[in-house]
Amino acid sequence: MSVSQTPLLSVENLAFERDDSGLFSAVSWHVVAGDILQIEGANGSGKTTLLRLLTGSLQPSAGTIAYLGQSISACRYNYLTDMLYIGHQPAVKLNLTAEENLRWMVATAAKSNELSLNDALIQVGLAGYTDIPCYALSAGQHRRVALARLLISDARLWYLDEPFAAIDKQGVQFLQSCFQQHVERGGAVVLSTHQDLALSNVRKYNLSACAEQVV
Amino acid sequence: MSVSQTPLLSVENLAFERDDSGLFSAVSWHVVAGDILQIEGANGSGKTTLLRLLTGSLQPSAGTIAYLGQSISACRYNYLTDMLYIGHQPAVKLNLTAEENLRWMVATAAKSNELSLNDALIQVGLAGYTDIPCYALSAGQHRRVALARLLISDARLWYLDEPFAAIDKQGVQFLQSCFQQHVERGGAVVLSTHQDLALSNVRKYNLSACAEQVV
Amino acid sequence: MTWLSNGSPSWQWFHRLGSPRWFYHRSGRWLPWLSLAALLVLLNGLVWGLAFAPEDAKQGNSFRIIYIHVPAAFLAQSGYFIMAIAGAIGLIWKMKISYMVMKSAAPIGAVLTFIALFTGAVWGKPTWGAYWVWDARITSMLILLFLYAGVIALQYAYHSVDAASKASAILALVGTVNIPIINKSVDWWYTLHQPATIKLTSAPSMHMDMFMPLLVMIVGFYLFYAVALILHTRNEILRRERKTSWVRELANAKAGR
Amino acid sequence: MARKMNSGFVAWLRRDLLLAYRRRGEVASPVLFFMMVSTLIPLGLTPEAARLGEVAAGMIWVMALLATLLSVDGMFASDYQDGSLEQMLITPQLLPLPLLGKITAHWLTTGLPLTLVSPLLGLMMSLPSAGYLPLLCSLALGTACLSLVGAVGAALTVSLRKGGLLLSLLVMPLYMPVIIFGTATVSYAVDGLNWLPPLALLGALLAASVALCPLAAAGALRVTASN
Amino acid sequence: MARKMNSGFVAWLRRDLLLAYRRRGEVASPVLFFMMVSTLIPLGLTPEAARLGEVAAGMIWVMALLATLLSVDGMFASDYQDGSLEQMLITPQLLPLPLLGKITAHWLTTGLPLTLVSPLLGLMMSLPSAGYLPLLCSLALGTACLSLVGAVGAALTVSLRKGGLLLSLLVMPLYMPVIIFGTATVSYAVDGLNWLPPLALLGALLAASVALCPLAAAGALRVTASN
Ligand code: HEM
Ligand SMILES: Nc1ncnc2c1ncn2[C@@H]1O[C@H](COP(=O)(O)OP(=O)(O)OP(=O)(O)O)[C@@H](O)[C@H]1O
Ligand SMILES: Nc1ncnc2c1ncn2[C@@H]1O[C@H](COP(=O)(O)OP(=O)(O)OP(=O)(O)O)[C@@H](O)[C@H]1O
Ligand SMILES: [Mg+2]
Ligand SMILES: [Mg+2]
Repeated sequence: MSVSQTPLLSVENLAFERDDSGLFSAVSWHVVAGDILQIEGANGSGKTTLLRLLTGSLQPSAGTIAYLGQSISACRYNYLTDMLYIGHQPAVKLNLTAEENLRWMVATAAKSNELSLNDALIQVGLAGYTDIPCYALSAGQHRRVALARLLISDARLWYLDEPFAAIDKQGVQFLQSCFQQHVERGGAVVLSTHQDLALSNVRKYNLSACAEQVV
Repeated sequence: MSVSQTPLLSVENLAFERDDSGLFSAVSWHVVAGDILQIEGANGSGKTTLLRLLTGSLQPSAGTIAYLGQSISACRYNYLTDMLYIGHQPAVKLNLTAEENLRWMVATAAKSNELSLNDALIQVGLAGYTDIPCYALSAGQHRRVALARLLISDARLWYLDEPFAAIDKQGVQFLQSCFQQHVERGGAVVLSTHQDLALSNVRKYNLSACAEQVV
Repeated sequence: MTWLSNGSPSWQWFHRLGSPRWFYHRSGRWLPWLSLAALLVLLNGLVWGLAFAPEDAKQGNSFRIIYIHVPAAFLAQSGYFIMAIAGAIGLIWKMKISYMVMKSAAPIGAVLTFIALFTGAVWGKPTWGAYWVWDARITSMLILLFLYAGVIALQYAYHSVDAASKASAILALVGTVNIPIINKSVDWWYTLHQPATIKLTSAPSMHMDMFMPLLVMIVGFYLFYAVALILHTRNEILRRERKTSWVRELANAKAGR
Repeated sequence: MARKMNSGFVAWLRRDLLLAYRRRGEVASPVLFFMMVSTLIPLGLTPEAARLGEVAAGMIWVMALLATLLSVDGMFASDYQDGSLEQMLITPQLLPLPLLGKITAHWLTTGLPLTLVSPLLGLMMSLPSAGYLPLLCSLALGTACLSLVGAVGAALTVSLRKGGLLLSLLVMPLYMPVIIFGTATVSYAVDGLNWLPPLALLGALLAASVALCPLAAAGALRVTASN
Repeated sequence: MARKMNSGFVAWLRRDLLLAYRRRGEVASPVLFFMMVSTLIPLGLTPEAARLGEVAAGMIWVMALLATLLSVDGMFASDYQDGSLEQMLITPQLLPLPLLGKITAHWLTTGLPLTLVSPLLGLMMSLPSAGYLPLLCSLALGTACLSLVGAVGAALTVSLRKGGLLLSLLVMPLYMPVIIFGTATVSYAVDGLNWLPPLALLGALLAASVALCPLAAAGALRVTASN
C-alpha cells in the first residue's frame, strides 16, 4: 500500500545547540508503522533533548521533523493528537490517587480507547493501589501509574524516555510485550534506554556516534 | 581474626508494618566486611523501606538491627558515622553546581578521605560539567553527582537504592568496579536494583520470598 | 529525641492500662452513670439559672447567657491543656489511646470555644452595642480557636494515622507553651491601648443567688465534657482498631442480635 | 470528539480543585487564614472600633492581595517539577484554555473564599454598614483580576526555581490599579457617593484580564518551561 | 575530628546562603517586596501623612510577618523533595544544630534585609522620628523569632506537599505575641515612654525560641519527614 510508503515520522539533518555549543547534528532517520527505534548514547549525549525536539517542546537549530510527510509545525494539531510522550518526570501528582491521576491524563489527552481506567491499572500491576495517594507508592509503582497511559492511549507514535527506570524484571517484560502489540497494530515506538530490549524488531540509533546501527 | 567474626551488620527477624498492614516480616541476614548484598524483589515489595530501616530513619515494628553486635540505637553516633546512604532522590540541589553540591555533602558527612572533589567528579565522568548548575545536567549526570560521594566517603557500610538508575552501560561497569574496590578494602555494600550485577561475589536476598538465595 | 524513644519495660503495666480494648470496655461500663450525672447536674443548673436566679439590675434577662457563656469559656481553655497533656503522654509513652483522646479533644474544645465566642457576641449586642469588640479576653479566646483549628487541620492533613497523631501532639505542646504568653501579651496590648473602658459585668460582686447556679453549670459542663470526650474516643477506637479481632467480634455480636 | 472539544479547561479545573481539596481539613483553611490575618491587624494597630473602621476596607484589600501572592506562586511550580506542565504544553488543545482552567481553580480556592468571608472580616474590623455590599462586589471582581495577572507572573518565573518574592516584584505594579479601584469602590460607598463607576472600572479590568492574561501566560510558559 | 564537631551548623548555613546567593535576585527581593507593599498601603488607606504615621509601625510589622510567612514555607520543601532532608536526618550530628544553621540562613536572607530597610519604609509612611530606632531594634529581634517559630510550622507540614495556607494556620497564632511586643516597642517610643521593657520582652521571647524551636522542629521532622 502506498500509505506505508510515507514514513510516520521522518527526521532529517536535525541539529540542536544550546548557547552556541552544539549537542548533536546531522541526525537523520525515519520511522514507519511497525518500527521500534531505540535511541542509545552515553549520559548527556542528548537522548532526552532529541525526544523533546520530537514532541515539539524544543525547537531544533537546523533540520526538519516531518509527520506523514508534513512538517510538524504545519500539522501541529494532528501530530500532537497522534503522539504520546512519557518523560523522565512522569507527570504523576503525588497527592492524587492512581485512578485520579490517570483520569486526568486521559481527560487531557486527545485520543483514547475504550479500556476502563481500572482495568488499565490492574494490568500494570496496581490492583489494590488505585485509591491511595501516589506519595504512598513505591518508585516503581509511581512510574507504573504513568505507564498505564500506554494501555489507554490511541496515539500511534509513542515517545518514551527511559520507560524501564525503576521497573522490575516482570514489568520490563510486560512493557516490551506492550510495545510489540502496539507496533503490530500499526503504531511506532521511539524510546531511549540504557538496557537492551529482548525484542527482535528493534532498530538502534546511537546518538554519540550519530549513526544508525543494524542489530 | 576475631574481629571478622562479629558481622558488620546483622538483621534479625525484622518486620515492618504501616498502619496495621504488614509489609514484610522475619527478614534475617548478616553482612560481614567484604560482602555485597543485593536486595531483590518486585516493585512495592519493600526494598526502599528496608534500606530506610537500616539507616534508622524508619523504625521497625519488630526485630533488631545490629552494627558490630550492638543495636543501632545504642551506638547511633558510631553507626551513622560509618554509613553512607544514597536513595532514589539523590539530594542534589538543582541550583548549585556539581562541585558545590559535593562540597556540601562532604561537609555534612562525618568521614571522608583525601581525594579532591575535582578528581572525584572527573572520575564519575563529569569533567567539564563541574561549574554549571545541576539543572542543566542530564538525568544520568545528575545522579552521577550524588554517586561521586562514593569515591570520597570513608564509611564502611554503603546502602544504595537503585544506584544504576539512569546510568549508562559504561557507568554501570564503573560503579561495579567501585563496589569491588570498596569490599576489598574491608567495606560492605547493601544495594537494591532490578539489574543483575556482573560481579562474582554478590549475595542476593529476595524480599518477596523473604529468603536468601545463593547464586 | 529521647522522649520519642521506647519506654522502659517497667512501664509495661501502664501500657496495658492504656490499651484501647481495655479502655473501651471499662468506659462502656462508666458511661451510662456519667451521662446520667452530667444530665442531672446540667438540668439542675439550667433550671436554677434560667428560672429561679434573680434578674440582673442593669442587663435584665439577657445576663442569663452567662450560664452558658462562662462554663463554655472555662472548658474551652482547660480543654486545650487536656488535649496537650494527652498528646504529651502519647509522645512519651507511646500510648495509642492517649493519641485518640487527643484527637477527640480537639473538635470538642473548638466547639466549646466557638460557643463561648458566639454567646459572647450575642450578649455583646445588647450590652456593648456591637457584636464584636477587640477586648483582651475575647481576643485571647479567638486565638485559642485558631490554635484548636491548627491541631484539627493537622490531624486531617496527614494520611498516616501515626504521623498525624505525633505531629499534632507536637503542635499542641508548642501551643501550650504559648498560651500563657499569648494571654499575657494580649492583656498587655489591651491595657496599653485603652484603660479598660469596657468592663464585663463585675464578676466578684455577683450576687450569690446568681453565682451558685453558675458554679453548678460549670461542674455540669465538666461532666458533659468528660462524656463527650469518652464518646468521641470510643468512636475513634472503633475506627482505628476496626481490623483487630476484638472489634470484629463486637461488630458480629451487634449484628447477630 | 465533541466531548473533547473544551476538555482542556474542564480537566485542569477539576484536577486543581481536587488537589486543593484533597483533605477535608483544607476546605476551611483559606477562610481561617483570612480571619487570622484580620486578628493581626488590630493587634498591630489599635483595638478602637472607630479607627479600625477607617482602615478596614483598605486592609481587607491588602490582605486579599497578599493571599493571592502567597498562593499564586505555587500555581505552576509543582506542575513544572513533576512534568505535568510539559504534558500540558504538548496537548493539542489551545494552551490558554487549560490555563484558564487552572486560574479558575485558583480563584475558586483563594479569591472566592475571601470574598465570601469579607462581611465577617468587615464586622470584626467595624466597617461602616454602607460598605459591605461594595466590598463584596469589588472583591469578587478584583480577586479574579489578581489571580489572572498573578498567573502571568507565575508563568514567567516558573523555570527559575525561585521563591515567590521575585514573582511578587513582577506582578505587584500590575496589582496597583486593582487595589485603587477596589478600595475606591468601598470608600465611595462609605462616603455616600455613587460607587458604581469604580466598580465598573474594575469590571473592565477583569474583562481585559480574562481576554489577555491566559494568552500572555501561555506565551510565557512556552518560552520558560521548555528550557 | 575537632573541625567536624559543629560542622552541621556551619555546613547547612553556608549551603543555604549559597543557594540564596545563587538566586541573587532573590536576596534583594524581600526588600523590594516590602517596599512595594508599603506603597500599596497608602493607596489602599489614605495618603494623609498624619494618619499614616499613626498606623505606620503596625503596618510595617504586619508586612514583616507576612513576608516571613511567604518565605518560611519553602524552608524545607525543596530539601524534602530532593532527598537532602533525608540525608540531614541520618547525619550523626545532633539534628537541632543543622536546623539552627538553616534557620539562621533564613533570617539572614529575609528578616535582616527587612530590618535594614525599615527606616526607609518608616520615612515613606511618615513614622514619627522617635520611632526609628525602636523599630529597627524590635524588627531585628522579632523577625528572628518569626523565623524560628516558622521553622517549627514548616517542619510539621513538610511532607504534606501543601501550599503555605496550612502552615500559616499553624504558626500565625504563635506569632501574635511577637507582633504585640514589636508594635508596642515603637508606640511606647512615639508616645515618649520607656520602650526598653517591651523590647526586653521581645528579647526574652527570642531567647526562649532559640532554645526550644530547633528542638521542636527536630522532633517534628523526625515524625513527618520519615513518613
Ligand atoms: C465574643 C465575645 C466574648 C468572648 C470570647 C468572651 C470570653 C470570655 C472568657 C474567656 C471568659 C473567662 C472565663 C474564665 O474565667 O475562665 C469570660 C467570662 C465572662 N464573660 Fe465573656 N466573652 C465575650 C463576651 C462577653 C460579653 C458581651 C459579656 C457581657 C457583657 C461577657 C460577660 C462575661 C462574664 C460576666 C464573665 C465571667 C466573669 C469572670 O469570670 O471574670 N462576655 N468571657
Ligand atoms: N536545561 C538545560 N540547560 C542547559 N543544558 C542542558 C539542559 N538540559 C540538558 N542540558 C545539557 O544537554 C546535554 C544533553 O542532555 P540530555 O538530557 O538530552 O542527555 P541524555 O542523553 O538524555 O542523558 P541521560 O542518559 O543522562 O538521560 C547534557 O550535556 C546536559 O548537560
Ligand atoms: N510514605 C508511604 N506511606 C505509605 N505507604 C508507603 C509509603 N511508601 C511506600 N509505601 C508502600 O510500601 C510498599 C513498599 O514500598 P517500597 O518503596 O519500599 O518498595 P520498593 O521495593 O522499593 O519498590 P520499587 O522497586 O518500586 O522501588 C509499597 O507497597 C508502597 O505502596
Ligand atoms: Mg535523559
Ligand atoms: Mg524503591
